[in-house]
This record gives sequence, structure tokens and C-alpha cells, in this order.
Amino acid sequence: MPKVPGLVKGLGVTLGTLFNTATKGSNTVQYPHEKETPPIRSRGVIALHQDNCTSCMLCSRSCPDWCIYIEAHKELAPPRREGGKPRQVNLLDRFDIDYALCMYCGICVEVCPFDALFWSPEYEYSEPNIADLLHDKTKLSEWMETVPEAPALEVGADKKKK
Amino acid sequence: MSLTDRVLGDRQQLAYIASQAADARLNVELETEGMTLNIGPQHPATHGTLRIIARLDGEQVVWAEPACGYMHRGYEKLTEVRTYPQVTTLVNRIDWLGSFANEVPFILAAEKLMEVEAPPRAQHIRTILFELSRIANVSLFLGDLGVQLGAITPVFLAFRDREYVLNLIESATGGRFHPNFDRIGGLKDDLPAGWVDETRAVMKKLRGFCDQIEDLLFGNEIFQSRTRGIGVIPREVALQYGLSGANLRASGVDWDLRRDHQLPMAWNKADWKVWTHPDGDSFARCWIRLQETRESTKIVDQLLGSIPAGPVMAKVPKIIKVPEGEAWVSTENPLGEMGYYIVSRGDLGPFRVKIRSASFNNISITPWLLRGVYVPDIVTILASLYFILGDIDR
Amino acid sequence: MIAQNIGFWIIAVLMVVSALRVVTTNNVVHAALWLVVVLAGAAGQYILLAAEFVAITQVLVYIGAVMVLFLFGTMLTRARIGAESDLNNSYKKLGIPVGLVMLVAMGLALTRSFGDEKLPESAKVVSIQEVSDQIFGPYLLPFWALSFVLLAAVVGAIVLARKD
Amino acid sequence: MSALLAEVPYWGQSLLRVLGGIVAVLLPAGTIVYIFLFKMMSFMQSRLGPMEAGPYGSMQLFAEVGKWLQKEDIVPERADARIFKMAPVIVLLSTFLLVAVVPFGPDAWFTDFETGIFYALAVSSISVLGILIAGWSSANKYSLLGGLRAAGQLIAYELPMVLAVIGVVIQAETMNLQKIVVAQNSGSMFGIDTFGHPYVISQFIGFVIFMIAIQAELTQAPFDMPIAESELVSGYMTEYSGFRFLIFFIGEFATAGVFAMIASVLFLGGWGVPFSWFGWTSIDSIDNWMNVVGPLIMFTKMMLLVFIIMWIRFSYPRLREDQLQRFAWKGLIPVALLNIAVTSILKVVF
Amino acid sequence: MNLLAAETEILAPLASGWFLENAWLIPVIPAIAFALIILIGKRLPMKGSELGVASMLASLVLSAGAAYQWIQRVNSATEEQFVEPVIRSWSWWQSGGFDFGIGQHIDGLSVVVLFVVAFISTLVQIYSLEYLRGDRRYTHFFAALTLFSGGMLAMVLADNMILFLLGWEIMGLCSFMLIGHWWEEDANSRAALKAFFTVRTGDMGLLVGISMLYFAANDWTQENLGLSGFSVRGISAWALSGEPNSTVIMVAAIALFIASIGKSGQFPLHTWLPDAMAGPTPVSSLLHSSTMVVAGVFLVARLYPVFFVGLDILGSGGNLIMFIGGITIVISAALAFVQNDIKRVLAYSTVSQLGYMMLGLGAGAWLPAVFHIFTHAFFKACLFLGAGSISHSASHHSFDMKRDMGGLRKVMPITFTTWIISTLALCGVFPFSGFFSKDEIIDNVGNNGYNTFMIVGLVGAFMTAAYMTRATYLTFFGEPRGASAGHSSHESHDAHGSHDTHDIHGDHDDHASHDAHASHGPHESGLLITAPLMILSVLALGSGFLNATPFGESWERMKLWVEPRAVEVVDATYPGGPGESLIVSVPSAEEGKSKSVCGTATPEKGVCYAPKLEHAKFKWSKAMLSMVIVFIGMALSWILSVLLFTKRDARLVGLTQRVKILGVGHRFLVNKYYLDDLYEKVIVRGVAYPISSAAYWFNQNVLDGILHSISNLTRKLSGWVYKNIDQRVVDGTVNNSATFTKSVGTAAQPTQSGKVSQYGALLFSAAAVAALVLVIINT
Amino acid sequence: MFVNQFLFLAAVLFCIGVYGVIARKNAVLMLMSIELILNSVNINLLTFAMRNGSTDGHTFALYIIAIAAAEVGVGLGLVLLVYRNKKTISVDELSEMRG
Repeated sequence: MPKVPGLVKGLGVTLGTLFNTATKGSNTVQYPHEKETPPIRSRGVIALHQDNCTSCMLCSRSCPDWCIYIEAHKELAPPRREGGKPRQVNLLDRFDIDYALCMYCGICVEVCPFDALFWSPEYEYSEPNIADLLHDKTKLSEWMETVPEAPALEVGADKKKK
Repeated sequence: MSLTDRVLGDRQQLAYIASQAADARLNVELETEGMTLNIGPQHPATHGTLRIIARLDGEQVVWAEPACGYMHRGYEKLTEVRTYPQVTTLVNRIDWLGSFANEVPFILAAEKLMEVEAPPRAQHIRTILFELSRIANVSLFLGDLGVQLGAITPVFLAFRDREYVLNLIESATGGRFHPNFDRIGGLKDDLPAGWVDETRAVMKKLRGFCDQIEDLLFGNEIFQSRTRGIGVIPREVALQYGLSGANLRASGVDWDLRRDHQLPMAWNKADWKVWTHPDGDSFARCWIRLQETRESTKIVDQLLGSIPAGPVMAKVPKIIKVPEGEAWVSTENPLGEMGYYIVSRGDLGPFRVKIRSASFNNISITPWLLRGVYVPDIVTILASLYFILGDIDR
Repeated sequence: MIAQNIGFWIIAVLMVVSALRVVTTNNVVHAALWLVVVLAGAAGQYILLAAEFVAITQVLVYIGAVMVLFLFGTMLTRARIGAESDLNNSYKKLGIPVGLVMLVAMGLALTRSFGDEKLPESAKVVSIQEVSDQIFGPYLLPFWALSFVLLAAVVGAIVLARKD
Repeated sequence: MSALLAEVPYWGQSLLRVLGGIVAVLLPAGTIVYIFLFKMMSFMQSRLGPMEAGPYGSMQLFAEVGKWLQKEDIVPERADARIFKMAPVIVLLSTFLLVAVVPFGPDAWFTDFETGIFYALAVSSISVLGILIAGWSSANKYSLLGGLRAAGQLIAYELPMVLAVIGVVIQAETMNLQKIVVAQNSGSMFGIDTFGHPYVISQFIGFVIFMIAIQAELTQAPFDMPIAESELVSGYMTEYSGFRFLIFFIGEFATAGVFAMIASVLFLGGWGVPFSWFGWTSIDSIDNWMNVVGPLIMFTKMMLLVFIIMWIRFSYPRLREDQLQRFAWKGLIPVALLNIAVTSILKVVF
Repeated sequence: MNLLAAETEILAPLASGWFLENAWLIPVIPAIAFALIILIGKRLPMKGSELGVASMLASLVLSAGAAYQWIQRVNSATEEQFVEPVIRSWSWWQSGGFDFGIGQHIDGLSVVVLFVVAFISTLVQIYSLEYLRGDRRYTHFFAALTLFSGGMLAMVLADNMILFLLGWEIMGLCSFMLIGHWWEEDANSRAALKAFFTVRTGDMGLLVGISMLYFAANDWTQENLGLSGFSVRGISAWALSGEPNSTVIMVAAIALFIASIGKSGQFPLHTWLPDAMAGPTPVSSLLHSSTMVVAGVFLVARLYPVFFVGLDILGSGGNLIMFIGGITIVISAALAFVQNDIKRVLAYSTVSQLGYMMLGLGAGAWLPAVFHIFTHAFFKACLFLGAGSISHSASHHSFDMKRDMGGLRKVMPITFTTWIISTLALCGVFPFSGFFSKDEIIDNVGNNGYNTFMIVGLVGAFMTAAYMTRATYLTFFGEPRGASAGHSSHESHDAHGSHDTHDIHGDHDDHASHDAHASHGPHESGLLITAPLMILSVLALGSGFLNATPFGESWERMKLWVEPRAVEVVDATYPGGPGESLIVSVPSAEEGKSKSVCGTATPEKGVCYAPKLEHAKFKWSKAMLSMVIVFIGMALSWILSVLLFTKRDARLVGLTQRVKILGVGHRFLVNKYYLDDLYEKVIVRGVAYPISSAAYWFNQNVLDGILHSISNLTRKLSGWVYKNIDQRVVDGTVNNSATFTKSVGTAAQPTQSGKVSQYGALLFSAAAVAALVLVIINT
Repeated sequence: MFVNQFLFLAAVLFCIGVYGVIARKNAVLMLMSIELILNSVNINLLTFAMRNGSTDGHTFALYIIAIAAAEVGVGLGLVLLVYRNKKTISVDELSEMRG
């Protein structure tokens, strides 16, 4: 077979793509009109489950760029069982994450010993004002609704996880 | 025996002689008053903030030198005040296109110090992700090459197909660019269900992409005339300047750390080939990368079929303290050899980390390489050397 | 005829003014651009003189090639932006009387020779065929000579401009 | 046009011609930009292109124009301001001068130059001036390099273009574009007159050379080194912004359109269809409706040629400056000369 | 007219043939070969030389075919029929009413010279294959050699003077390139330049002559023959028609003859020819002995009617051609005595022999002169190639007879034999070819009544015999000396390197044996060199029999084939094809005294193309006389040579130092009659120098003086203005006038500055003022 | 149209060109002035061609245009050479013959 010159082959590639796009549709998505669903594990935004948080500050300390701000005060809570001593609990006053600083490394989620932090794949929270990227605990709690279930694992994975 | 006789092939010799002739001609003409052209720090050809100071005579470069450091972020220093888990998330920003691959050598070095080894499943998945990040990295290079040489379409095709790979990485690790997935002793998590099949499909697409790029770009006579014989790096010179990766293999040095270093990774479980090219010119470098992309898809395909069952995490303490000592591990990253030298004093974080990144060495050859070329060839040569600014400046 | 006369005078004034600017401006590139105006005006005058082919050749060769060469030359010799002071000779004023004397001489000669003789009213446009018959007929030898001159010029220019 | 406008007063005629010229330049330019630059290029790159402004982004062009018009007209501080401002106008001017000789129908033309094609080649060379002074007056090294490259390239490719045209002129025995159209549509090939005699067949080499030269004259890839953005950051246009850049932009695509029109006149039979289809014998016997249909036919042919130009532009990397010059002087010009020689020999023989 | 019609039927048409009709291919083939050699020669296995040899072989075959068919043609004609030349012409280009044709014109003369040129060129190219092997510019050498042959052949075939001029100039160019082939040597490039400029001096004459003839002849030829005034045929007919003004044709003939002098190395422009021996020996052999230099002779022979009429050949008192020829014979023969360089001896011999040809032509011996071209080519080429063979194989690239040769007859038997044959031919010994041609010339000169010049010819024959004997003795007899003795050192090689050095000689593998001859001593050359020598010597021996007058009319074939029959051709306005023209009468010189050389009064109806010439009857007595003279010369020279060079006889050695008058003569000869000094010192310096110095003086003193005084004056004036007026008058006026005067002053003062625009200003202002003055005066 | 109006225009241009040649020091500007002169000659040629109804003037005007192109090519080559060697294109500084 005679060799097709590279110049002609190149034209063929572009023309083929042209027809593909025209018939099968493009690879791009018209974003505001249609949205792609990110993978389940996507690190979109961090959601806070307030109840689980003990203000232990592990997340804040392990954050590489220190973008988590936690303030809490101690209170005496009624004992868990009848007749017990009143427990001393940390009440969360402030739990802010500055998304203008966050590197989305996920270390905070990983280190949280009480499963108070979760990843949500939600990504639409850009703000015109940089200060608004500081999400407080209310806002962070709202993201909890979007947190998906942990996905099933691939064949051969070690099931006895945690 | 002169250097040319000893180490160069026929065609390479011709090209080298031509470059030497250009050299000689320039030396004669040095009296002409040149024009100094600052290519960068903001220039499309440098895809980042690299600045090439070139002194021109007409359109010919008389003297050129890269000025780097515009993007210096001080990673080596930053690591000294981070814990080991925190460091991984920093270092995968060094070569921002080869994300996961940046973490691996660091983790391996730390593991070496701690004398733990990741379980086989983790090694396999690490290798797969490593190769995926190589594909993501190099496929962008293949597209970007077109833009540098004036063809606008390849880059879009590259972005299109790279997206599949990034999706894979994201669905496995959660992060598209900065996975932070590697842990000392294993991986953060196992793969999600269905990932293997998806990856197989994507690998097929990428092989198609490679064919497309070959037809559209590499087979194009104009492209060949722009790259063949341009920026020839003879074998010896390449070794002298410490080039690594595809740039070195394009000069005919058969040197690939994936094969040559015995690391706790799964490359030796797959059957693949290290490509070399005798020419050492820009075309050779680009061609080597194209072939390597294909090889990577092959590696991934093979490894996907043989992931052993088992845990992905070895037994390591919750709070990681690396014992006192020093360790050096380097791997064959998309851009070339990347290595970390960790000095530990037994703390939570490293005492000192020296990062050896490929691009810094790769561009160190530019003053030698750019003499006597034309202005458009600067672009060709820079593109074919393939550097990432983050990798240079760190 | 009136329209043509009007055209002539507009173009002529434009040409003279531009020509004066060519020799007086103190920026080389500006001079070249003023010269373009003169040359374009000359092309217009050629059309008035029923020489369409010459006019178009003028545009093609002068504006398309010669002036581009000029600009090339000036740019390669680092023409500066803005006024330059040393474009003129120290004795440039000598040129004015010389030019004037010459103009007077020519004017006198022209007035006496042609007075108010008029050009033929109904001159038809000279076709390319007529010109080509001339070139490849009686004036073939000059055409050949010209070809050799051009060849010599090409070779000469290359030899001059080459570095080695 | 004379027949159409017989009743219109002189000033009206002139006005109509100017308007017609503007339409003939801007309409194809806009269409080309939308269809090829916005849509075809996107499709070739697996994307959709502008979709927001108007249905399928059809109003995008106006949005872009609006954007450019409201941008600040920046003149660099050290630039030669007057010349800097003049340069884009000169480039666009050459396009308008160029369109003046293109015939759009049996009576639909602006001027009927006897030396039409020669005129077209002459005025097309004016744009070089604009580009050169744009490059020089920007006071920018990249611009100067771009301007010089552009001038060298345009001069080099003007030659093969002229030489390619000569083959057609020899075949048609005229330089008048209208007559070239008629010659093609009323001619016959090998005795068959059903398809006329479009010179793209008998002058195929000339056609290819002409198209390559057009590609270079328009500084489209693979000959776009004067504006190579990866090397010279848009070359001579680097410093331009706002509506001056817009003028350059319009000039680029309008010139592409006009050159394609000239190419279609020279090689594809222009506005005409083979006369034998309708039994016409000469230009005078053509029905009047051709004055309306003719421009459409012309437009179709033009779009076809522009498609080829753009297709190549979106597919190829660019050559280097010295390769470009070598290609012109060592490749195209000798071939074009050979083409002329062969054509003239065949013309004499047959 | 009836007569004409009747006779047309009687006369058979002349035979023609493919070779004659297509003779134009002969020069075209080498021209194409030249282009091919230049373009692709270097890539061919034999570096392009095969193309040259092949093309010359093709030309040789074609010209041999043409010669054969020409003989057929002559034979097909009846006894007194005019043998029409085969003429074909095409219009080349037209300009401004001039029509330049291109075409071929074949007659006996063309055929002879064509054959000679093609033959010698072929042999020389074959010879060069060996001689120049390994040369740095091997390919270019063959290209130039081939182009030269093409040019010469084109000139020989030319049917008009423009084409003739083209061929002539191509030859000049090629000889320049070939003489300067080893231009790295200063002497060679100087020789090339000298040759070029000397020949160019003559070429001016050719241009002038051609133009004069055109303007004088064009009307007549157009009207009567329908030919252009450039046409060789037209000019010939015109010259003999009795039409031309005698002064015009004389001046034209002199102008053309100046060209001949330059090209054929006649006195006084002969100085370039010996110097041209700096080129490679094949070049000397081909160009400067046998072919190119006869171009001048050919020109005279070709346009013989013009010279015949213009210079009054056969007139009573002798003519310019004869004088020049006669002087050349003697003075160059004398010069040949004092040369030590063997090629120079041969070069002067060539000049002398060319003198014979000129003498013959001038004395009306057209056929013997042409025949001498023919024979001379063979033996002189043989001699030159023999000299080359000696230097190539024996004397280590030296041509110095006294230092590096001697006693070579034993080591180089073939070269020696061929040399002796050719020498005898050159000396004119019966039955060698030179005898038949040279004696014929001398004989005819005497027969036509020029007894003085016959004596000159005999003296020349004597001298020829003598110097050739000297050269032969020095080369082949006596004791071996220098390089030929085998003890050549490399110093001597270097010392003589200026002559014939092979540049990359040592690098060439094929030359291993050749290169070793420093130790092996002299030896015979290879077959590629000796074969041409042998072929040529056979021809030197035998070619004379083509026109062997002693043996009777039937042996005079050259006369039959070559000499045009002087006839009047009727109805020549449209000469028609071959054979259609016919003869009305055969006029002879005896029939009345007429203005026309054709014999009758100015022809009314017809045209004649060649003058009627007489031939001397061969007498053995005359031949014996010249033979005796030749033998005396040989014997004397032999005895003297033996005494001087071998015996070192005390009476002879240093004779020139002792006897003053001989010393003066010797020095005179060694310095070539001081002609070069005359040209360089007297003409160049004597004429040019005073003029330029006068101009310089004028420039320095008069002009500068005037200008300086003007500027001083203006300066003083402006000083005065400054002092006196400035104080009183208003500032503005003063400033203006001061600037004006200052500008005038600055403009006028440094006029010698070399500033272009200043000169321009002066030029234009002068022109402007002059124009104004003219306009005003013309009112 | 009068013959003289064209001829006068040509004369004026010629004189301006002459002034330019005299007054300018820059080599490129001198070349430009020469172009002015050549153009005025062309106008003359064409005027007379029209006046005499012949086409000779056209032919020679074309020849002059071609010659001008050749002249500029060589002239600018010279200028570039001079510039390269002397770093100036002022003709006044090219007088090495000054004694």
C-alpha cells in the first residue's frame, strides 16, 4: 500500500473529528445548562457533622496550611446514664474553614477520630468576594446533605476496613 | 577519536556537525551588534514564568540563558516544618501535571527509613496510578507540542483525552491534580468498584489518541522538518548535563529507572519496552514520549489484570515518626528522574529534604543547546525538552 | 475633461506636498511613507495619461516591492522612532537655490516649447497588447539588457548582503 | 452594474458601489469568522464553540465586536503614534481596493478593469506596507520581528502568486476577470462543453500554487510565523488592542474572503455556471437573474475555498521562516515557472 | 532566360545527405555535454570526463560523415558547376529591425576545419584523461575543454557573423579559463589575463569589422540575395560584386585582420601565445597550436573575398596580410632559438607557422594555406603532446630542455619516434605532410610574383629546421640532465612546479607508480598518452598525400574538394536549394581587365562567391632547393648543438658574452624584442602616466587653488560682513546673510572631501546654471 | 488638459528630488530622492507618449520602473553592508578617500 503523506493524514484526522463532533456530539459540556456529576470520592467541599465534633483540634493541627479555625468552650453536660457524673463536653463555638487557603488535601478528614468531617463532591460555591469563602459551621453543616455513601470497593479489596 | 566519532550515529553526527558549524559561524560574527530578546517571563513558549534571555543576530540566537526562579516556592524549606503526611500534599504540586508520581519517591524514601514495605496490592495500585499520571502528563505534552509549533488542534484533542485519565485518578483518589493518596506503608484507600473496567476502556481511548496525534502531528512533514535535526543533544553532552528521562533516552542512552532501580513497585510484573532513539534531536524526544505513552497504557493494562487481593496498608503506627537516618530514592517520573533525599532526626517531620527534580537539570542544557538556532527553534527546543515550571523552580 | 483636470490638480498638489515632506521630514520611515503617497499619486497621473498598465505596474513594483524594500532597509538599520537630527548635510541650504534655478530653467524651456499646447482629448487607453508588441518587437534588445541588469542586480544584492 | 443602475444618478451609483463594496467585504468576512473560525474549528477540536450569544452562538460575532469596540485604544508610550494608528487602516484599505475588481455577475461588478487581475495583485501588495509599519511603529521587538517576517514572506509569496496567475492569463488570453469568467464557462474540455472549462482542471498546478500563496499571503498556518503566538506573541499585532485590533482581525478574514473570491474567479469559474446549461452564447445573452444568483454561486465557491484554507490552518503546524522562504524560492517559483512554460507551449501547440 | 531554363534541366542536382543537412548538431552536442558536465559531472563515475570524450567522439563521427558527404556532393557536381554550400538558417531573434539568424554554412573550408577540430579535440580529451588524472578541477577542465570545442565548431559552421562572433568569444573565454586552469600560480593567472586582454584588443577589430560590413552590405544583400548583412555568403558576394566603396571595405578588412592578428598571435600581438603555455599541456596542444589560434587564419579564409578586395590581394605591391605574415615567420622563428622551455619553442614555432598561413593567404595561395591548417594541426598537436608526455613521464613536470632533459630517445622510444616524424613534417621534409603544404605556400607566393616574400619563406624554412633540430637534440640526444637523469630531487620539482604541477598528485592512488618516478627515473608514458601520439604521427606522415602536387593533378584532392570554384551564379536572388544554381560562364582573370575579381565586369545578373585564383605548377627544382635549405639548416644546427651542448666547445660557449653584437642580438631575442616592455612601460606608463599626472597636477594646483582662493575670499568676505555690517544692521538680516555666505563657504571649501552629496550638489548646480544659460541664450 | 501641466509637475518633482539628493546625508533618503527623480522622468515619458499617440513612452516607463527596482535592490544591499561595517548609513562618513 502506498504511504499516505502525513499532510493528508493530518487533514483526515481533523475532518474525522469534525464529523464525529457533528454526529456524535462534542466532548464538552455546556456547563451552566448541564452539569457533570463528579466521582463519588471527589474532594469538592468539606462537610461538618457538628454532633460528632469534639473540638479535639486534631484536624486543625494536621492541616498543612492551617485553614481550619476552631473555638470551643467547655460545658457540663448531663450524665449519659442516670446517676452519673455530669460530663464535661466541648461545645463548638466556631468551626471555620477558609476555602481560599484550603489545599483540598483531605488530611483533616482522614485524621478526624470521630467522623465529624466528610468529603462532599459539591463544587459550586465560588464567591465574588474572597471573604465569603470562609465557611462557618452552619454552612459546613449544610453540606452534610450532599455527602454520599462511601462507594463499594474493587474486587480483592480488604473488606475489614475500620 | 573526537567526541563526535565516538558517540554519535550517522545522522546524529551530521546534525551535530551542523550545530558546531553554526557555532563556528557565530564565533566569527560576534562583532555584529545583536538584539537582546527576553523570551518570558510571560511568554507563551515558556508555559510558565521562565525567562530566556537570548541575544540575537537577525533571527539567529548568539547566546541564550534561562533565568529561572520566578516561581520559587521553597518546598525544601517548607517540608522541614511539616509532618510526613503533610509533606505529600505539598510535593505533589512540584510537577503539577505528574501529580501522583511526585508523591511516590518521597513515600518510598520514608518507607525505606522506616523499613516498612507496602503490601503487594498497594504496590500494584501505586504503579497503576503512577503510570496514569505519566499518561496524563505526557499526553498534555503531545498536545502542547502542537501549539508550540503552531498547530492548534492537537492540544484540544490532548485535553479531551487527558480528561478521561484525570477522571480515573479523581474517582480513585478524590483529587484530580493533587491526589495526596500515597501513605507511608500503603495507600489511603482501596479502589472503588468498577474502576478497573473503566480504566481498561480509557486506555483503549488513549491508544487511539496516540494514533491520532501520530497522524496529525508526528507524521506531518512540516512537523518533521521543524523538529528533525533541531536541538541535537549528543549522548555525551546529555550525560554531562545530567539529563534524564525521555530527553536522555532520545540521545540513545538506554536508562530507565523503572527497570533499572529495584523498587517496591510493580513495574517488573509487566512486560514493556524502554524506547531509545539514536538521533538526539527534538523529534526524537517527542517521539520517545509518544512511544512511552503507549508503553504506559500497556503497563496499566497488564497490571490491571494482575492486582493481587489483600490490604492496601501495611502496619504502621498512627503517629508517624521516622527513625533517625538518611535515605535517597528516585523514580522515573514523567519528566525524568525525580528523587528525594531525606534526612530524618526521628521527629514527626523530616529534618532536611533535598529534592532532585528532572526539569531543572533538563533545562540546564539550554545555554549549550540554543546557540546558533533560529528564534522559532527556541520554541521547538524548549517544547521538546519538556519542562514544568514548578519542577524547575520548586 | 473637467473631472480629469480636477483630479489632476488634487493629485498634483498632494504629490508636491508629499515630495516636499520626503526631502524635509526628519524621520526616515515617515519619509518612506510620504514617498508612498508620491508614488501612488504618480500612478494616478499615469491613469490620467491613459497608461493603465504602467500605473498598475507602478503600484505593484514601487509600492509593493520597492517601498517595502526601503522600509526593510530602514528597519534593519535600526530606524529610530521619533525625529532624528543628523539626516541632513551641513550645507543643505545649497540645495534650495540649485533646485530653484533648475526649476526656473525647466519652466522657461517648457513654457517656450509647449506653451498652451493641449493633450489629445480622446486618447484611448493603451492596451497591454500594444505595450507587449513594443517590448517584444522593436525594444527587445533593451528588454534583454534589462533582464541582465536585473539578474546582475539580484546577484549583486545577494553578494553584497551575504556575510560570508 | 452599469445596466442595473442606469436610472440611478451618478452620486447614487457611487454610494451604491461603496455600500456594495462594504457588503462584499464585510459579509463574507463575518460569515467566514462565524462558520469557520467559531464553528468549524471547534468541531474539529471536539467542542461546540460559542453557544451562548444567540442561537448556536450566532450573535457571538457582534458580541466580540462590541467587546473590542469598548476596549481601550492603547497606544504604547514610545510608539510612533500616527503611524501606529494608520497601519491597520492601510491593511483594510488594500482589501477594499481588492474587492473592487471582483465580478459578481454578468452586470454586477464595481469596476471593469482591462487589467483586472494585475490590478488585484498590485493592490494586494499594499497591505505589506501596513503590516511593516505596524511592526515598526509598535516599538516592540516582537512586533518588529513579526513585521519583518511578514514583509519577507509576503514579498516572497507574491511572486509565485503572480506566476500562477499567468498560466490562467495565458489560457484565457485576457487579464480582465470578467472575461476570464466567461472564458471558463463558455469553454469546453476535450470537446465536451457541458461543464465549461474551469481552469482548476487544466491549471491544477497553478491552482495549487495559488492556494498555497494565498495561504501564505493571509499568514495562515502553516505560514503564520509573522503572528506566531508561541514565538512572537502575535507579532506585529502584539501592541494593538480595541478597535484597531478589530480592524486587523476583519482585514485578515475579509482578505481571506476576497482572495478566495479571486481564486474562484480564476480557477472555478467565478459567478458563472457553464453557459451550455442555459443555452447562453455570450455574456450579453445571459439572463438578468444571474445578477442575483451569480453572487450566491460566487459565495458558495468562495466558501469552499475558504474551507480548504481554514481546514489546513487548523490542521498544520507552522514552518520556520527559512523553510518558508526556501519553499517559496526553491519549490513554488520554479514549479510556477515550469507551469508557465508548459502552458504556453501547449497553448501554442493546440 | 530560356537559356537558364534549359540549363536547369541539364545540370544534375547536387548530392546532399543527412550529415550535411544536420551538421548543426556538431557544435550542439558539445554544448549540451558542457551543460551536463557542469550540472551532473561531479557525480559521474569518471567525474564528467566521459561525457566530454563521448560528445567529442559524436562530433567527430558527425563531422567525418559530413566530410564524406561533402566529397560525395563535390563528386556529384559537374566539372565546372558551382558547389553550393549547404546552408540552413533559422531566425534567432529580432530587435529593432535587426534579424539575427542562427544557422550552418558548410563548404569545403568548414568541412576541413570541422574535421580537424573534432579530431584533435577527441585525441586531446583522451590524452587528458591520463594527463590530468587527479587534478583538483578535473571536471571543470573537461567542461571548459568541451565548451571550447563547441565554440570553435559553432564558429566554423557559422552562417553569419553574429554566430561567428559568438563562437569566437566562447573560445576566447574558454582559453582564458584553460590557460588559468591552475590559477593558484601567479604566473598562470597573469598569462591568462594577458591572453585574454591581448585577444580582446583584437576582438575590438572583429566587432568593428562586422558592424562596418553589416552597415555597408546589408542593403545590397537584402536586395539582391535576400540575405542579412551578417551572412557570410552575403558579405562574400557583396565584396566581389564590385559594389563596395574601396575605402570602406579596406577599413573593414583591416579591422577584421586586427582580430586575426590577435587571435592567431601574429606580430605584434603574438606575445600572449608563448605565455599561454602556462596552461596544461593538452590545452596548449589543442588551443594554442592546432585549433584556436587558427581561428584568425580561418577568419581570413572564410571572408576571403573581403580581404581579397579590401587589401588588394594579388595586387602589385604586396599587402598587409603578407607583411604581417612574413614578419611573423622570421621574428618568431628567431625567438624560438633562445628558448629553453620546450613548449615555448613549440609556441614560437606555432606562431611562425601561422605566419606561413597568413603569408599564403595574403599572397593569394588560399588553398595551400588552408591545407597547411590541416597538416599543421596534426604534427603540431603531436609535438605538443609529445612535450607533454616527456614532462609527464620523464622530466618530472619540467619543460626546461637545458636543465631537465636530454638523452631521452632510449627511455621513450614511442615519444621519440613520433616526435621525429612530426619534426620532419614541420621542417617540410619530403614526403612528410609539411612538405606538401609549406612548400606549396612558398611556391605559390613566388608564383604570384612576390619574390621577396618567397625568400622570406625560405629563410623561415631554414630557421624552422634549425631550431627544431636544436630542440630535438637538447631533448632526446646528449647526456641526460636534471630530472630526466633520474636524480631529480624534490627541490627541483618545487622549482618547476609553476609549470605543470598536479595539485593533488600525491594523494591519488592510481598514481602510485607514476609518483614513484622520482626513484624509478624517466619511463615511457601510458597508452592513453602514447596512442594519440601514434595516431597523430601517422597523420603527420600521411596527411600530405591528400594534396600531393608533385604526383600530378589526380593527387590534388584537396583542391578538388575544398577550393570553391570561382564562378558566377545566375539568379542568385533566390539561391534555392543545392544544385539548382547554375553557371553561366567560367570567367578567368585573363579575360579582360575588370573591376570584379570574378573576371568579368560587374555582373549584371549573377553573383560570385569566391575570387578566381591561380595555382603554381609544381617544379622539382624549386622543391629541391628548399629541401637543400632545410637540410643545411638541420646540419648546421646539429653541429652547433653538439659542439655547444655536449662538447662544450670553448669557442662557442659564452660566445654571446664575448661578442658584443651577438650579445645584443641574443638579449634582444631573449627579451622578445622588448615588445612586452613596450606595451607595459611605454604604452601603459608612457601614455597613461603623463596624462594622469597632468590631471593630478591640474587637480592639485589649479582647481584647488581656485577653490581655496574662493573660499578664502568668501571667508574674508564674511569676516568683513561680520565686522562691519553686523554691528549696524538689524540682527535678522545679518544672520541670514551670514548663514548664506557661510554655507557657500563651507560648500566650496572642502571639495576634495569625497562626500557624495557634495559632488552631487556641484554637479546639479552646474547643470542647473548651464541649463538656465542655454534656455536664455536660445530665446 | 495641457501638456505643460504634466511636464511642470514632473519638473517640480525633479527639482525636489535634486534638492533631496543634495541635502540628505542618510543613504536611504538619498535613494528615495532618486526615486522621485525617476518618477518625474516617467511622467514626462508618458505625457509625451500621449501627446504623440505612441506607446514607446510606456515601454520605457516600464523599463525605468524595472531599473529602479534593481537599483533599489543593489542600493539597499550596499546600505546594509555599509551599516554592518560602519554602524552608520550617513554617506558623509564614508569618505575614506579624504586626503
